[in-house]
Amino acid sequence: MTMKSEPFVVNVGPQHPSTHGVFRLRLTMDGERIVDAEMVMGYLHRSVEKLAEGRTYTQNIPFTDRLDYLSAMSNNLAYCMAVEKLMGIEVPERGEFLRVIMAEFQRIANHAMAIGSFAMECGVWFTPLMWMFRDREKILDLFEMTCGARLTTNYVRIGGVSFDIPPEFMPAATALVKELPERIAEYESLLLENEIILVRSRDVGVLPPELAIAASTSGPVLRGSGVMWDIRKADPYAVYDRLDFDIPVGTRGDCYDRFLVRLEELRQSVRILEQALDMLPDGVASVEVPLALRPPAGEAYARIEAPKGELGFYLVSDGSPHPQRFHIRSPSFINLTPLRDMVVGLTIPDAVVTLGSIDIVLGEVDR
Amino acid sequence: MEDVGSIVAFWVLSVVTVGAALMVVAVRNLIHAVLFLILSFIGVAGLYITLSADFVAITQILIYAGAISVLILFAVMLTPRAARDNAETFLQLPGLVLAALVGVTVGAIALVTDWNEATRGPFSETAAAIGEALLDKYVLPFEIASVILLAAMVGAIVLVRED
Amino acid sequence: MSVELSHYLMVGAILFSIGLYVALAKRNAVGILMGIELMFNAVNLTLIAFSRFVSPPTDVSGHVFVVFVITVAAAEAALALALAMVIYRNRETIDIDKINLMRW
Amino acid sequence: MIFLAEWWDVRDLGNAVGELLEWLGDHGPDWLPYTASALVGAITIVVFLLVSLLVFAWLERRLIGRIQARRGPNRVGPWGAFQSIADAIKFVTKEAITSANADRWVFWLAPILVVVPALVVFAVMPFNEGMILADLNVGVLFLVAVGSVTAIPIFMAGWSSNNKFSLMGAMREVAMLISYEIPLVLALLGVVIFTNTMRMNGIVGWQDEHNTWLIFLQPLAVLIYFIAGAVEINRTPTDIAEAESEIVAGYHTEYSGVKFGMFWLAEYFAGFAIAAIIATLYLGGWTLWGLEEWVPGWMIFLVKLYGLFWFFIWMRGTLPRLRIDQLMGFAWKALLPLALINIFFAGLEVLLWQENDLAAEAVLPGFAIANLVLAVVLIVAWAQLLGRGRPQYRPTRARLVKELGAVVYGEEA
Repeated sequence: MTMKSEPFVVNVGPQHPSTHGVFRLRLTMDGERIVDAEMVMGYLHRSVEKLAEGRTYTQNIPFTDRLDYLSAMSNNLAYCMAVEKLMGIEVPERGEFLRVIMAEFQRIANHAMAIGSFAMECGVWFTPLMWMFRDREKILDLFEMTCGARLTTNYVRIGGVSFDIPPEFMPAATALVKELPERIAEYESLLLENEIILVRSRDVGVLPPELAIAASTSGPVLRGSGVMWDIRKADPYAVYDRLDFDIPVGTRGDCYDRFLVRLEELRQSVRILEQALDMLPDGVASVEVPLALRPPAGEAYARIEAPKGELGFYLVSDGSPHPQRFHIRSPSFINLTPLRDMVVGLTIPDAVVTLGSIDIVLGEVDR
Repeated sequence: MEDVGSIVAFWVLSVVTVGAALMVVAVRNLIHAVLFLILSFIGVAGLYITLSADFVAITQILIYAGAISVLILFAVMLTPRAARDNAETFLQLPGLVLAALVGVTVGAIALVTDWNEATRGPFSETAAAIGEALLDKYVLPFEIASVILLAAMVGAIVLVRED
Repeated sequence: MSVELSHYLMVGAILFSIGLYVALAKRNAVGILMGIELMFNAVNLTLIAFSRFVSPPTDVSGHVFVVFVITVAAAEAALALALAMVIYRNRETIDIDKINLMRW
Repeated sequence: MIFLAEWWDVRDLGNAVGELLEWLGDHGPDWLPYTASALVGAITIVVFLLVSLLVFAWLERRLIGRIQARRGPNRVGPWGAFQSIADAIKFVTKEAITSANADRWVFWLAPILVVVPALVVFAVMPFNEGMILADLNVGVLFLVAVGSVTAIPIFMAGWSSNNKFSLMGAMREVAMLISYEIPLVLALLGVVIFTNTMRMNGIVGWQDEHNTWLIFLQPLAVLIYFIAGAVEINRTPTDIAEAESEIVAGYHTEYSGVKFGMFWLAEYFAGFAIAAIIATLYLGGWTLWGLEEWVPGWMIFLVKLYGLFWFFIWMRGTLPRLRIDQLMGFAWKALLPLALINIFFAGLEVLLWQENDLAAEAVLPGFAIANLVLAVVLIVAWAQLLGRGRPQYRPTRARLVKELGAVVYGEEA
């Protein structure tokens, strides 16, 4: 004998504290249980892909800052790699190292936000987020030191980076890298062994590896499901093949595993940073390229392991200074696609935790 | 009970109690009816206090206003929106007549009968006396009441269990 | 002017008849339950009033009875609401007019 | 207790009020002292609560700022101390919106009624021997009854808002309140069993007389009461009913301006009320082993109250929130059985003590140790019984790999 209840619809978003922006999740509920979930996107659509077709290749770099505004460095990097592939430009070694350093700092900053907001979703009252902000601020200070901007850096340029690092960068960066393991241990003591986080996220929002692969998810979401996959190893770019690091994977594919993977990636990023800062060669950081680039006609796809997953830029050139086609494979958007299968059968609190564990940025989802 | 306080309290509380009970009949929205019912319960608790029955008054608030009304609210919320009106059946008129007759009869008996009122003061403290009575003179009913509660609990769970 | 036993008995009588009317005439099963609760309250009030005005000062039998009534009322409310739920599940209504399986 | 019992004795402000009432009784009509005492008591309680609120609304933000490695409000006045006043002005001046399809009467009534239970609790709270508005002989029961009524204004608020999130929050709150009331009552029952009275001053007096606090005799009950109380007052981390990340703001989603301010007020008042109850029933109230003869008792009481409130602030800054079904399961599966066992042992101990006519000094330390051991054993055993030892509830770490390609899904970490 089951309860005959009328299904009702709950709109989580677009104005909701835990949708990370203006995402809308339309949940059809049967009592407490979610029976259907519909994702409504596009509230933040800015037509980036079309706009980019009207601008030169160099002018497009600032657009990429505003996609995933929490990891602008990685976006710059992926886009510039695509243009370099199109043009056949070789980046100097120092430039590649600087790119890796910035990308890994950006990864730490992004994961700090992701873990902090995931903890918020689990109901902590801002404390982890604020602690994470503390370290993220230091990383943003480094960015500001280097290129003058904190969030929308516009640092990585075609052929290298915009500026070489200032002299005060190295001491500050080394000090921060020394300090970070201690901080990460602190977060682990606050969050990893927290029984409430454990019961809230363990076996919640399970994403089996078959589904994760079928939905072509990437990044921590895919690794949380136990699939060993990382573009830094699978298709090494920049100088990642010369650095020693491990890939964390989960074994259950639940929210807790995704959280664990991110937490461990913080450590691995610190490892990479230690090596990269140590190995940073002298020389020039970038090659001169003309402002109005005219790549030969053709197409190129470059991908990196952005903090949120595989970030790819697909460019088609017709020989003019503007890209004919500018496509973004944004990890947030694609990681979001299996959300329906993850939340059906759960309750609203679980759905919110699941959404938080995917780590989306709406700027990238809606583009 | 001749002091001003008791008289004012009695009249205010009676008006609140009876008025709220009438509103239970009158309002069209079932939730409003439940809220007025709660007000009526609290009014009755106030009347108990004027009768110096402090333990019973607190129990009244605890059980009626705090538990039974919440149960009723839950039941209302678990039923569909369409079933939340407070309308009358075809028995409205006979019901009204019967209720009026009962009211008049009981009222008349209450007024006419000589109740042999003892001239005595209010209770000083009832909680301890009730406790002693429950475990001494009325120990059997007390046990039976607990068995009833247990049976009701088991029965309610069995009735609404989903399997 | 003073407050006498009969005042309380009158309040009890009025409350009882209102409860009776609600229990008899309301169409909603929950409404009927509310009427029954009102009648319980009326009876309790009468018991307490008698206990205050009639019985000897050491005797709290009236109070004890009210405690029992409240106990039983709680049990009754839980059961009646469970019944209403079951009726609603099976017949998708708690309208008493439509619950007429048992005819004479 | 050597009270000078003069009106100017600040150690017990009740003396001055008593003096005033006596004078009024001599010089005015019969009803005047009653009315005056009610008025004085009510005004004192409201003023005390509002002042505490103004201080703590600021202090909490500063303390949580400390916990969160930031500064907290520091702009309005010295160290930001007038922040709460600025907040209050903001609450009052903002528009109190009533949404179009709201049930107007209920919607307006709920924020007013929600403050009442928390205020009324302080009527039976002894700030000092004479500083109590109504020393009911069913004081403890009164606390429970008032606590149980809190559910109704909250339901009214959630239901009348005509908003799904509000209604969900309200139903959660109601379900939680009735679940947590049972362990709460059982925890208080232990106190009554030991002290043999439900009068608040009587309980304080008992603790004073036996030179002990009931927290030592009832450690498990204090823990249960603290958890259940935290749930009742509905603050983070047990703010299921207004879980910000899930259901926006729960039952007060639709409230703004001064109406929202009332809910905010009620939350703090309820927090003070729970802290005051714990301070009185378990921590000896206004007594402190003789110090109350030199320091005003109400100051001792307030120190205890604020100290306990600090625990709520600390919890708010630290813990995540459980899911509603987990929190309900915790009440029924963990707190309720533990509370029942606790009651059983408390009854057994008191029986042993009373029947054998033992000296209090001899038995109470023994009971304290026994109950502490019992509490620890029970908590550990119950956690094991409920499966906290299962591998899925153990924190794991991500597995580290060097090579790509394989899938490790389903393997034990």
